Amino acid sequence: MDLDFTDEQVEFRDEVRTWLAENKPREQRPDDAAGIREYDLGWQRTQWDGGWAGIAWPTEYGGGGLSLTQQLIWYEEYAAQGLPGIDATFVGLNHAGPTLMTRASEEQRAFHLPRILRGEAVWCQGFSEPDAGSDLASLRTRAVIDGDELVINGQKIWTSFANIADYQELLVRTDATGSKHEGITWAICDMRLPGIDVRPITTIEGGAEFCEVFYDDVRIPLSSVVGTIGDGWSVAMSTLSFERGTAFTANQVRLAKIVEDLIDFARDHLGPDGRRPAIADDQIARRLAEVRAAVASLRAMTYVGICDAMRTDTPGPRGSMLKLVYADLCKEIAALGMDIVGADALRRTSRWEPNGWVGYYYYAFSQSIGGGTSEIQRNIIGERMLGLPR
Amino acid sequence: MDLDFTDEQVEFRDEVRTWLAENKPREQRPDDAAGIREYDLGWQRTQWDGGWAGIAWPTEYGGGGLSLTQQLIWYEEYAAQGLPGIDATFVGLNHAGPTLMTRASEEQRAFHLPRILRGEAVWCQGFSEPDAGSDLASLRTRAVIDGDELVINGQKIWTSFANIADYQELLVRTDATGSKHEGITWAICDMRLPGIDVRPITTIEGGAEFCEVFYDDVRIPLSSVVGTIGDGWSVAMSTLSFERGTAFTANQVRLAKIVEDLIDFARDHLGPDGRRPAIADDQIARRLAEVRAAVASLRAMTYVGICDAMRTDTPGPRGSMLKLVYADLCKEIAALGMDIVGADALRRTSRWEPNGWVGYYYYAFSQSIGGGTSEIQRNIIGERMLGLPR
Amino acid sequence: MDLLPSQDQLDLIAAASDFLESRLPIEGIRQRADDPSAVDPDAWREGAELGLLTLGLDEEYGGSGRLLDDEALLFATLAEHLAPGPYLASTLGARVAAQCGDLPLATAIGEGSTLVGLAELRGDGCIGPDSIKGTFDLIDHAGAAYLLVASRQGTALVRATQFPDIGDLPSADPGSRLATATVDAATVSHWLPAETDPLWLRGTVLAAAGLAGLANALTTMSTEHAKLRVQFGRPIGVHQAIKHACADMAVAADASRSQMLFAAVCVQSGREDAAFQAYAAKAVATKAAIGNGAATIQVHGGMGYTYEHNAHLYLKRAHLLAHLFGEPAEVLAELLDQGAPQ
Amino acid sequence: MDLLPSQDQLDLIAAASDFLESRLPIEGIRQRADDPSAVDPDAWREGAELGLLTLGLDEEYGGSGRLLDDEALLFATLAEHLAPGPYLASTLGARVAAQCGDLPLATAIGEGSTLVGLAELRGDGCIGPDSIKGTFDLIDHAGAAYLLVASRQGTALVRATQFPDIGDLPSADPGSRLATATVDAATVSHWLPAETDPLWLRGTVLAAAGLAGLANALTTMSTEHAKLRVQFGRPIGVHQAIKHACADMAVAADASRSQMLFAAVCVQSGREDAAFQAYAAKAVATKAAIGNGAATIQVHGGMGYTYEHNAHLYLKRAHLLAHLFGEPAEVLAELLDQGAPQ
Repeated sequence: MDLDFTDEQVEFRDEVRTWLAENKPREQRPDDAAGIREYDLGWQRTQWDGGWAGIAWPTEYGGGGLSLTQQLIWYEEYAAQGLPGIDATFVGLNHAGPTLMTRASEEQRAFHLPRILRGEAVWCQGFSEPDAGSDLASLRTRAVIDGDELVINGQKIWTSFANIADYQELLVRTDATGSKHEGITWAICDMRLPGIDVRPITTIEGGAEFCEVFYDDVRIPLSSVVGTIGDGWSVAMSTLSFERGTAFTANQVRLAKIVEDLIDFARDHLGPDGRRPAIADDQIARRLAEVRAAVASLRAMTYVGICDAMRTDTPGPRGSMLKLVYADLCKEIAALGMDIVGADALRRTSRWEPNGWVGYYYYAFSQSIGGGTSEIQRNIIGERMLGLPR
Repeated sequence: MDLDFTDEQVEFRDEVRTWLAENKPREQRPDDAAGIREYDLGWQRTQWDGGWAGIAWPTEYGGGGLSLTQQLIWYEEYAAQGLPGIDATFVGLNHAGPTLMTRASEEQRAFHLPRILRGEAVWCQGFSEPDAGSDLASLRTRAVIDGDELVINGQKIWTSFANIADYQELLVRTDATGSKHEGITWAICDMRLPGIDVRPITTIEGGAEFCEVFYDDVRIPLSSVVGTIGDGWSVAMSTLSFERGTAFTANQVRLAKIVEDLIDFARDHLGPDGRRPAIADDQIARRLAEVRAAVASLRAMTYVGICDAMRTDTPGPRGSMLKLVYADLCKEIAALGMDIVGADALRRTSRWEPNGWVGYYYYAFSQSIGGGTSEIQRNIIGERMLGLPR
Repeated sequence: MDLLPSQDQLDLIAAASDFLESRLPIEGIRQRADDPSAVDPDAWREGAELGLLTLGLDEEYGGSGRLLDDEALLFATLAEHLAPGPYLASTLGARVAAQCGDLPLATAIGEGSTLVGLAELRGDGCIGPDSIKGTFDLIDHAGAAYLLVASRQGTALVRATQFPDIGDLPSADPGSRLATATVDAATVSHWLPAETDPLWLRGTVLAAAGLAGLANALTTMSTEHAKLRVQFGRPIGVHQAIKHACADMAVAADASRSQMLFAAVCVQSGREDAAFQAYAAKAVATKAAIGNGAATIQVHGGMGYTYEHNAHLYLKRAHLLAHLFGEPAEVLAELLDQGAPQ
Repeated sequence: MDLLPSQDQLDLIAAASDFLESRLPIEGIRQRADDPSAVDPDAWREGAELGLLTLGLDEEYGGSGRLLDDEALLFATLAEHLAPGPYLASTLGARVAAQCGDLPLATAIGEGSTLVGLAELRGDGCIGPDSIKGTFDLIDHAGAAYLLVASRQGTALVRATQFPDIGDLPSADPGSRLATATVDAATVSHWLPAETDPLWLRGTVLAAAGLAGLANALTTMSTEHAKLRVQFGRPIGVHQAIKHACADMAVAADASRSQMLFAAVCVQSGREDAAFQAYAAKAVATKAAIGNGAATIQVHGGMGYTYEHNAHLYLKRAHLLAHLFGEPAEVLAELLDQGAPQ
């Protein structure tokens, strides 16, 4: 075993590091929807111009075709330089794009893939519904075939960036007679079509990262269906399994930085006794040490996972372990942050501001819910990894 | 609301306190089976002679017929004077006796109840089996009717004091053809019958409180059946619901004493830094404070439960809450004890010796298992108290 | 001995609940979120007329002369409905005024025409019979003529005008308003020493009662959701991950409610271990309310993460109450310092 | 970069497992429980012949010259089988002898003819190049000619005869033997300073590896039981209370295994953050092993509470390892003192 990079990998890392340092956006990311769209697409265009767009994409689709180790390096460097994680180009690059590569027609790919890579289109996801959360396949947004169009009626929820997206990967029910996994269709939805109403959802942290999307007789051409009518569940499942890759590394690097920030904060902030700095409190110090160790082990787990993926090339349920640990850790760090903050817990902050621990605390609740609840992850680990009965 | 006792209750308390102080056994309780039998029966005889035997039993059966508040007072005083909890007379007084009163024949009652009260007989319980733990009704110890006898073959487990008991409340399967709750029979088993083999079980703490009991063609007269053949489940269920009464108060008083002992220990014992006493460690101090508060709230819960029982006269699922909290607390206190003990955790101790925290730690694991696991208690609370679906 | 609410007390809770549901629905918190005050003045006065501020006040001061356990039950009910406004500070404020013999002020507070906000000392400072000094968090000071400043030694009423340069701060709890002010030597207008009346312990018990009420409401909210929310063809409450979470919430809520009632009786009757019992109530209820708040968000999934859902309002109120009448770590230290309970 | 065992390493684990299963079955711990030594001398020598004590020792000293990650994998395997005896102290002892140039001693330890027990300083004292002083816990000292005494500054070998008045103590772990001895100034026979070889960190990593092995074996034990144990007509593993407990165990085991391998590579290669990674490995693995031990007893119900079941043997071994190479609280303090990891 070793943690060493080969000479070429070291060279690659230096190249990435230098390029990122020279080209990463320097301005503060705007807060408003239009500003975010412009900023994120601009950064994507910069990456395209620099030859770094779609690092995980095969070269045949214009991507970087990087190896897993190179992706790991890219994401570590990316996060280490403070670049934000969830941006408007994420769904297109890591979700919709890969699905299109696997399941879309030649025309669909030719039209959409370059637009994603070049930073010309923002994608969003339209999977969850108010009554279809953990039980995604019970979705009810209805699509009726009318001539060469699908007519959509219903509602989606938890759609990030729906308000600035050009396209949506949309799951609809085209047949309600069979089992719930049958009769689902995966379609590309142009977000500017008439009948689409996007409403932002305010979260408990106060931000509005998510939207509800309402569909009132929205007409999508049948040519926008990916795969075949009724085969959408298998298309969607291929998307989900693609999602859990090396990109996770960036989360882990960011989390490590959050812990180091919290340690620094605990040195400066008065502790519970009002006399010594928080870090001098035995309990706070130990809890800080524990999360620091836990984040280190999450990194090791991520590395092991990537080494595993290099050998076997199948993602497997390890992604659920990483997600579960990550969620637990975020919440543990957030709760610790609140305890260090002390009576300042009464003041609303945003996790984006320096020492915005109160905001981070409320934000962290999303981590064990979104993208599959921790309960679902534990089921997956128990059943698929350990072979426990359902 | 008030916590006051009436004048008569205060008088009663003083009477109990004085009598216990004057009459409680002064010798150390022996370790060996025969010694324990003699000691516990002797103490029961003392209580009988003093007029204190069977405080919860109706006077018609020779008991004290005390009110719930009087029982509460008795158990509080009992525990406060350091008298041990689980003794060899417990099953007879709080379990078998009450069942016999409700379901046994005139002859059975006339024979057994006085013997229990007077400290002439030790009873044990024969419910659990290796494959019937949480799922008690799946028991398989078989009884075949042969003339006027039941012929028993099978095995019971977790039987406290089987090695010194005279009688056992024994659940056997007389009919395996119906549903599992049918075909169970409740019988009085004389523990000196031929074919009974009792083997002690060593626990992880090192003690041997429990036994396995093996039955090889054991012949019990049909006259020893309580209730009717096949009706044993309903007889057993009446036992179980009787068990959760005021006696719990004593547990809570003892637990409070354990916490105070641990606080004292933390004042004397060096803490994790090897320089200050453990109680000067912020984390240990806060954890001590938390368990102290939690034990206080358990006491308040117990009082509320008894007030509730005084009004409604039905035990209800509150007993599950008390048991759950108690088990969690024992384990929390035990884990805290181990952390205070530090490197002395390497030394085996018994919970009966002063500062036997290592022993207490291993003992505490039994609390969330025996008498219904904490998982089962959470099911009961969720389903019977909160009305959640099964 | 009796630790269950009497019929009288049940009637009281029912009346308060009715009023709160009809006049102070939780939705009002969101509607007033951008208003400088969390309090609807009309509803405040109506609540005062109903006696919400004077339950424990002696009858000669216009109160109902009820005991602390009644007040505790009321404060649990107020919290269950997330009633906004300085009920705690005003209730205690009326008591200070009354005990200081200031009938007009006690009456004005009790009638709801004079509001009392809460000032919590943060960091070093001093709170004495004549003056106070330090940096204070002001909670719901908008429209308040006085601020209540409590310490273990005694409790002061200080005119709001004595706090210069009040700086509004964004409040994490949308149902409360927060501000900060630093005073060099503000004059105390009324002072009630702890020996006369242990107001710090009363405040502790009432904060604990509020937290217990939150823990209870959260249990109910989660349990109802677990029964109704269907996923994979069954209510999510069939799954132990949800069922056991609800069971744990119920236990935590019961523990905190039992202990705060026990503590209320102890403080009321001046039992020797009253301080221990009050601190224990606060510690247990703080853990229950915050734990149940977190669990409720998780049980509700995405829905629980939205501003539109009530779960976070309860959690945020829990964090607010946790920092009143002693920081959580302080409360633990105090209760460990006490002798063994009776 | 590669953090997965090679085929070579898998073969090594398989060979060790085979040997341990056949020659050191766990039942042996109970059989020897009343024996002054936990070690079966024949099995010890056979294990030595197989190279269990000399995997990381240079070939010139009769070792296999393998790296620390191999040793870590071996120690995880030893722990998974609860192998009794001073493997840790003897492995490190051979290394001290070798680095001090004492070929005969290194060989004798490696061949299994000379045993090295572990002495852990408890409380004040000192461990220096010439002498040691203080009260020590002796772990598996029976039959040992030397005791290994480690500190962050360096590691000593001290002749067993230097420890007067050794008092046997009842060991909580039935698979180990415990004693105590106080020495005023025992002479050090071999001293290996940390600058030459960071033995403290190696010991930390190997203790972490053992803990990770325990955590892993406990996960397997619980999972198998959850599949086989039927109650209410279904395997108990269908219930989330059990299923999720097993999932959490698996995650804790994976985290501790990943981190201890990561740390092994860091210590081996002398990476700047090696100390941090080693302490993190110990901290994470301690929590995992003790947590999984407790959960395993609960998953097994009454069965898990018996001496006859293996669960408690794992839990007790976990508590033993937790107190070697730094107390848990010390390890946390040390790791917080380190700079941010690379």
